[in-house]
Amino acid sequence: MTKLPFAITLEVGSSHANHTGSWRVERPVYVDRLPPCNNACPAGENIQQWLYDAESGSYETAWRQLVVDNPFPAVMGRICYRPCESACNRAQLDEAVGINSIERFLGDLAIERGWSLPSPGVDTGKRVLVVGAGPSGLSVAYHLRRLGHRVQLVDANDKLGGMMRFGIPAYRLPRDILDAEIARIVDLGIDVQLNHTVHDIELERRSGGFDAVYLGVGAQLARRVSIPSGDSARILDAVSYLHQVADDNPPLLGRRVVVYGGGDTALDAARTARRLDASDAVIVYRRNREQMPAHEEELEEALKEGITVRWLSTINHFDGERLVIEKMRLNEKGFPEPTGEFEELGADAVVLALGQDSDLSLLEHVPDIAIDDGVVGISPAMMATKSGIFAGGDAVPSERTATIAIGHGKRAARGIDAFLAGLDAAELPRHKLAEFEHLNTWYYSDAERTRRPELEIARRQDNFAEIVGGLTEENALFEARRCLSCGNCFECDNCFGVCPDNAVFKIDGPRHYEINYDFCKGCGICVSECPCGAIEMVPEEI
Amino acid sequence: MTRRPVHFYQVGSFAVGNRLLDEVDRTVQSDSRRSDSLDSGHRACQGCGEALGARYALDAAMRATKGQLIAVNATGCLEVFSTPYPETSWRIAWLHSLFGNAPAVATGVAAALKVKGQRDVRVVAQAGDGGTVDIGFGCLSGMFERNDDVLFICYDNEAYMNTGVQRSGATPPAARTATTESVGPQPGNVFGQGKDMPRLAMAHGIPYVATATVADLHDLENKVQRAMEIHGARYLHILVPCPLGWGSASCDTIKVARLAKETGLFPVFEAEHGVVTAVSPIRHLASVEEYLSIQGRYGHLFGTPARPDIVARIQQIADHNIAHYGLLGDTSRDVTLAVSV
Amino acid sequence: MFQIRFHGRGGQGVVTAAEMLSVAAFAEGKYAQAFPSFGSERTGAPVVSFCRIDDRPIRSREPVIKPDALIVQDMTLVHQVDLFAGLSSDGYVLFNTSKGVDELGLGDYLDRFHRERLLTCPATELALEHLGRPLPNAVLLGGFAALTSKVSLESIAVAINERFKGATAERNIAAATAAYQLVANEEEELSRATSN
Amino acid sequence: MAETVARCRPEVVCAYPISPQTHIIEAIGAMVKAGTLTPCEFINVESEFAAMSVSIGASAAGARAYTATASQGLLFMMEAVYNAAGLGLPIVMTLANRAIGAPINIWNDHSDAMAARDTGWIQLFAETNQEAADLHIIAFRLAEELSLPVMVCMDGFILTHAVEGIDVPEQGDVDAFLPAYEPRQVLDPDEPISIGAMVGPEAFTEVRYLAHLRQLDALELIPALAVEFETRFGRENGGLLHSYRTQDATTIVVALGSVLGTIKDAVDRRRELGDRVGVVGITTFRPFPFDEVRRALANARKVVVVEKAFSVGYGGVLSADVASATHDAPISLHTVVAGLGGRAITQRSIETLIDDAAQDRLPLVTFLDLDLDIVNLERERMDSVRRSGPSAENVLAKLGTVASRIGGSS
Repeated sequence: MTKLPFAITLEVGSSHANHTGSWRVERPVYVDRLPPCNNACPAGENIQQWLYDAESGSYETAWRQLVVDNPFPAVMGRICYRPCESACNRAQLDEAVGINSIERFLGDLAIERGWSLPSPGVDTGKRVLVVGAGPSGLSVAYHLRRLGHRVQLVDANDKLGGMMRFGIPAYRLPRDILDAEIARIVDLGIDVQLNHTVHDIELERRSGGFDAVYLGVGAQLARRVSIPSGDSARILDAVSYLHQVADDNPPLLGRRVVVYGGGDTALDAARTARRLDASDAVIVYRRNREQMPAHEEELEEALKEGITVRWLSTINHFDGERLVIEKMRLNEKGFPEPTGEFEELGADAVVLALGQDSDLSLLEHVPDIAIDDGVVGISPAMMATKSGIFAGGDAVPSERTATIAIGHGKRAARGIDAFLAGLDAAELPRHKLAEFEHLNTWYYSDAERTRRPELEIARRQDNFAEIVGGLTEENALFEARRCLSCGNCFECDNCFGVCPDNAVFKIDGPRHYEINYDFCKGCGICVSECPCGAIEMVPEEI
Repeated sequence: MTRRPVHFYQVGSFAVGNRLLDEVDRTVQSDSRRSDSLDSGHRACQGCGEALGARYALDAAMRATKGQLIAVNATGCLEVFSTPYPETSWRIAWLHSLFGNAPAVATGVAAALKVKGQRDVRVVAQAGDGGTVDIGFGCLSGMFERNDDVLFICYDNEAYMNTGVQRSGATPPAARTATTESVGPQPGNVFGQGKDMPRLAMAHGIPYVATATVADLHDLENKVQRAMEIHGARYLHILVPCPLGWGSASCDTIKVARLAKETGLFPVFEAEHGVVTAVSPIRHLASVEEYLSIQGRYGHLFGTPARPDIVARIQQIADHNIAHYGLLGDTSRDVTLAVSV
Repeated sequence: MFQIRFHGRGGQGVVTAAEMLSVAAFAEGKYAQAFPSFGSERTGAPVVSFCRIDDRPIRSREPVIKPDALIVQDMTLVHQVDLFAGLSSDGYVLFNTSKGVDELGLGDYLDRFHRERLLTCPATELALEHLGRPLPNAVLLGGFAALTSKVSLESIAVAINERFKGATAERNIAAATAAYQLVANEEEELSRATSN
Repeated sequence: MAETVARCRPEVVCAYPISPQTHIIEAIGAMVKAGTLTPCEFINVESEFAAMSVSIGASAAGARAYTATASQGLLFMMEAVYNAAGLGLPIVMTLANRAIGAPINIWNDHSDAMAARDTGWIQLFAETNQEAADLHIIAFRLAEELSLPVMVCMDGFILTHAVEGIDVPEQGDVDAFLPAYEPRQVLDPDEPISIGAMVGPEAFTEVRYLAHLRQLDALELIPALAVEFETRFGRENGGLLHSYRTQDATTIVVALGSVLGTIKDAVDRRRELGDRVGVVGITTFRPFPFDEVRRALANARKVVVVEKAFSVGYGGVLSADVASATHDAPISLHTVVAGLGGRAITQRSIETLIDDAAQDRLPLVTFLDLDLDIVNLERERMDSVRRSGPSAENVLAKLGTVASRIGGSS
């Protein structure tokens, strides 16, 4: 019994007896939404999470989070076409977060500090044959090892890396970086067999007694067209051209090189030629710029480097000295048609970059396999046959980028793991997407994107020095902190601070906060003022 | 570990706190050990801006005085919803006397403390706009004129909400209240009336006058902190949206307050001894329409017939404030913090 | 005398509902009285209001302690407040919900009442449908008329017309009529069920 | 006066100028400025409303608070006067009794005190300046023991402006009689509480009844304090009421305040002529000492209540209390309304009405020294012309100079 005067004087804390939660018709609930970057990443990286770690300067934690999905941060930080950044919500605010540059920063730091990948899982005794040591093959090998399976990795070349090594020029991907990240994977205990071409997969599997097989044979066969030409005419394909360059015995093409095609490979070929003996490199493409399949930024770089493009043109004849091209026009359907107008160019060599096909001859004796349009048909778990042949990378129906190939490897590893356990691969549930409308962007300070330093044009001639530099630690931290953490709490304390009923509490643990529904009146301010949309209102159960 | 400045961009200093900010750069409200001066269980409406403003201000004052605080409260919503027998939501020493006398009561408390030599105990008086600009004005003016050692805080929700949303001397033009209905050729409250209370306070030449909103905690708390560093009469005018009286969504309370500032309709500034010393610049300039159209009390300006003419007049007021206070200044609000390298 | 207690939340028009019902009764030449319960509660807080209907002048001014009927405007209150306090075993209850009474999870608590006098009415849905706003109070009166037949639907309409203007009034009447039908049907089904 | 209040060591003193209390406050202000009264905060407020409000704040914060007012001032602070009592704050206030306008009138009567009758304050009436001074010492002690505010009523001008020697109690004695203020509830940051809650129907009656009980407690405490006061200061002052020559008196005059002196003289005169008359002076008007009054008037047959206020359309205010105190006694009770707005009450007039009472000539309600000619004239005027104008001014016009008539009807 209080000794205070009755009624007019009250003791503190007494209002806790009044449970205003009874006023509530909707309740706020903490949620995790799927950030658009994660959603867009072909390699299935948890980008938001590793940026969250990077923001606090815990780079190793960030890197470890990153390699859970992708063992090639340093490589991807250079050659990925970054669908994550195209999807980034921040683009609607000022500019997308430089995710790729931070990935590269982490990748390079890991190499510099010699961080090693997580050790292999407990041995399952299962053995898997992986054909092709490109991005998808290396990725699947990595993930299989982590699951405890033994891996035999075979490749027809004398080095690992596939197109990362033989397709992508060094000025985009320095070899020491590639070697370092590949070595880390191999160190997990992968049996590597180089210079070994698999002719009959079934035979190979039986002889080796493998429990499952993964095909990451890529697409090495260059498509050719017959160009009327004299015998002396120097015509070769981009794939072998870049391959030879990568092998350090570049063929001599002369001063004037014409590249035929409109893909990234065409640009790589032209830019490579420019760095070798070609004083002028011209791309001939039968459609216009809008229709060019190559990535815009690659074209930009090429043009900066002095490469010229003949739009709406086809090669009509090449006699080794002079190249005759025919102008095209687009019909109403948008297809190119011949115009009958011709033009001459001086040219010493023509490089054909008209796309590649996969060499699937090794599948001839496999019964129940579906090969369609030159690629292997697969299930969502990347399974090609019930017998346990899986496939990924350029050899399956999909866009052909290294990032996608790496994602294939991860997905296939999961599929193979399930297959070896005699299960069906389970699709992992996905959170609802975190959209721009879910954010309260007021709380994010204005911050321009930081650009990576670039090698100026003059210093790009006649060498393969890397063009794009890395970020300093300060810049990387800055860039990481531009992340809006879409749909995932980053402990800004807003909900804790803006509750008019003091019904939000801080707790230790992944959730950070808890709502006391005894007092929450359901006003919804915490939801409106959550910068990243990590709270939502749900109707009360009646 | 070497310390060097790194721009902190993610949420900068705009959010309540942030795991990456140094304690000193976070708000009092981000601290689990804040005093919760106004505690759970009060009977304010859902999304009450006054409940927020009161806790923000008094928690900050509690930190500034190391808990040596006494609060005096005028009659009004805040008093009614916080202390209906047998429950009080106040965790601090608190006294309610009457509607119109909070400043004088606070003067009495301050005098008693002075006599008893308790210099470390400080006094805050709080009232709504009615208790400040109308019925409490006489006592407030006297308190200012005598420069009594009291921080007076006005929680301005621009009408008498406790009694059912009647017009006060702080009700803005065109706003609908129970006594300024949205009918006739000039619906809502008339133009050219009401009191610019911060200016009136400044006219007394008191050491400190400031305005703030519940939308910017850092700003609000800094001002309370500053006020508590000064002795003598101080005045803090906080805009606290009222979902009930303004006809805004309960979840929009802070948004509405933010727009009031970002339109220029509610200039946020500081003044010492009658002279404006600082303004909080507009960060993302907004049109008054954006602010008015989410409030039911201005619904008659956007219904049929719409009244763009009246909206334009209100925009003029905002534009005047922007020009008068120079509200379009630099907005960089970077915070320096240490990182290990 | 017939006494009704309305349960709702501050801001849901609980008092208005009681007033409209009294006007409806008045329109039928009955004597009626409506009054709120004042408190320091604010928007969203549980509140009650009362209505009395009689054929003789009503003198009593005491709060309704033994109601003959309850109108529950907000189902979130069902487990929050002592809803059925003082309700006699042959009392009526109208719940604002799209569920059926048996789905309310009140279990055998309701056994002491006449089942056919406990009905539900999706008033909020009807209000959203007709008014576009979740204001169930006038709508429920339609349901109340069907449940208790203490007032006619016509009189409810009169009361609504007195309270609201133009389109708002019409829409409310439409919604109340719909509510009346739904509840009437519900009653029929029950009586059929019991008769078989 | 001020000297005595000062010796009660008030810690916060504030007031707003209004005659006739002003000079008390001025004197205290001077003492504070001179440093002879310390520690004490003297605050010049902007209104009586603020004066009482400042006192409320100071008292709630644990300081001994004092203020003074009169007439209109009391009415202007009335909301806060009720509040102080409701909060149970032991504020002491001097009320220099004065009439309430309109017509504006700065002279003495008891209208202001009667307006505050139901505020919940204890009201003590002083007969002399000595008693007025002494009552303040008792008032602080009483207020602080009961947590109730006390109003010391002293007749404006008649006492406040009368120059007469009184002895100011020794500081040591005052300190011994009046210990330092120990509040029952105080604003303390280290033990926070909320004072001034909103109380609904569920508890308001109890709060009010508790206040009533505390006032009834005062009926016990006041006599005890009077005894203690007498033993310490050697003066009989305070208490509930004082009877003068009432034993064997068949006619007893009852009154409040300074008029008692004049009445006593009249009584002595009548005693010499053989009339059996006595006087009962009521010191404690609220709480009203029903039992004591009944006992004091037990033997009387006629009771004449002389009071300086009345309830328009009703009659005597004090009379009503006396009547209910003596409802079961065979007494004929007469109300004499006297001294309104400062009109002098002469011994002769008193003797006349004692005589009239004795001769059964005294009506139930009498307005002492009422000039009926003026009243009748004004009534005729009002009946004859619609726009008859303000009565007050008309009456003044009739009278010519005011001073010449202070002495009452000739």
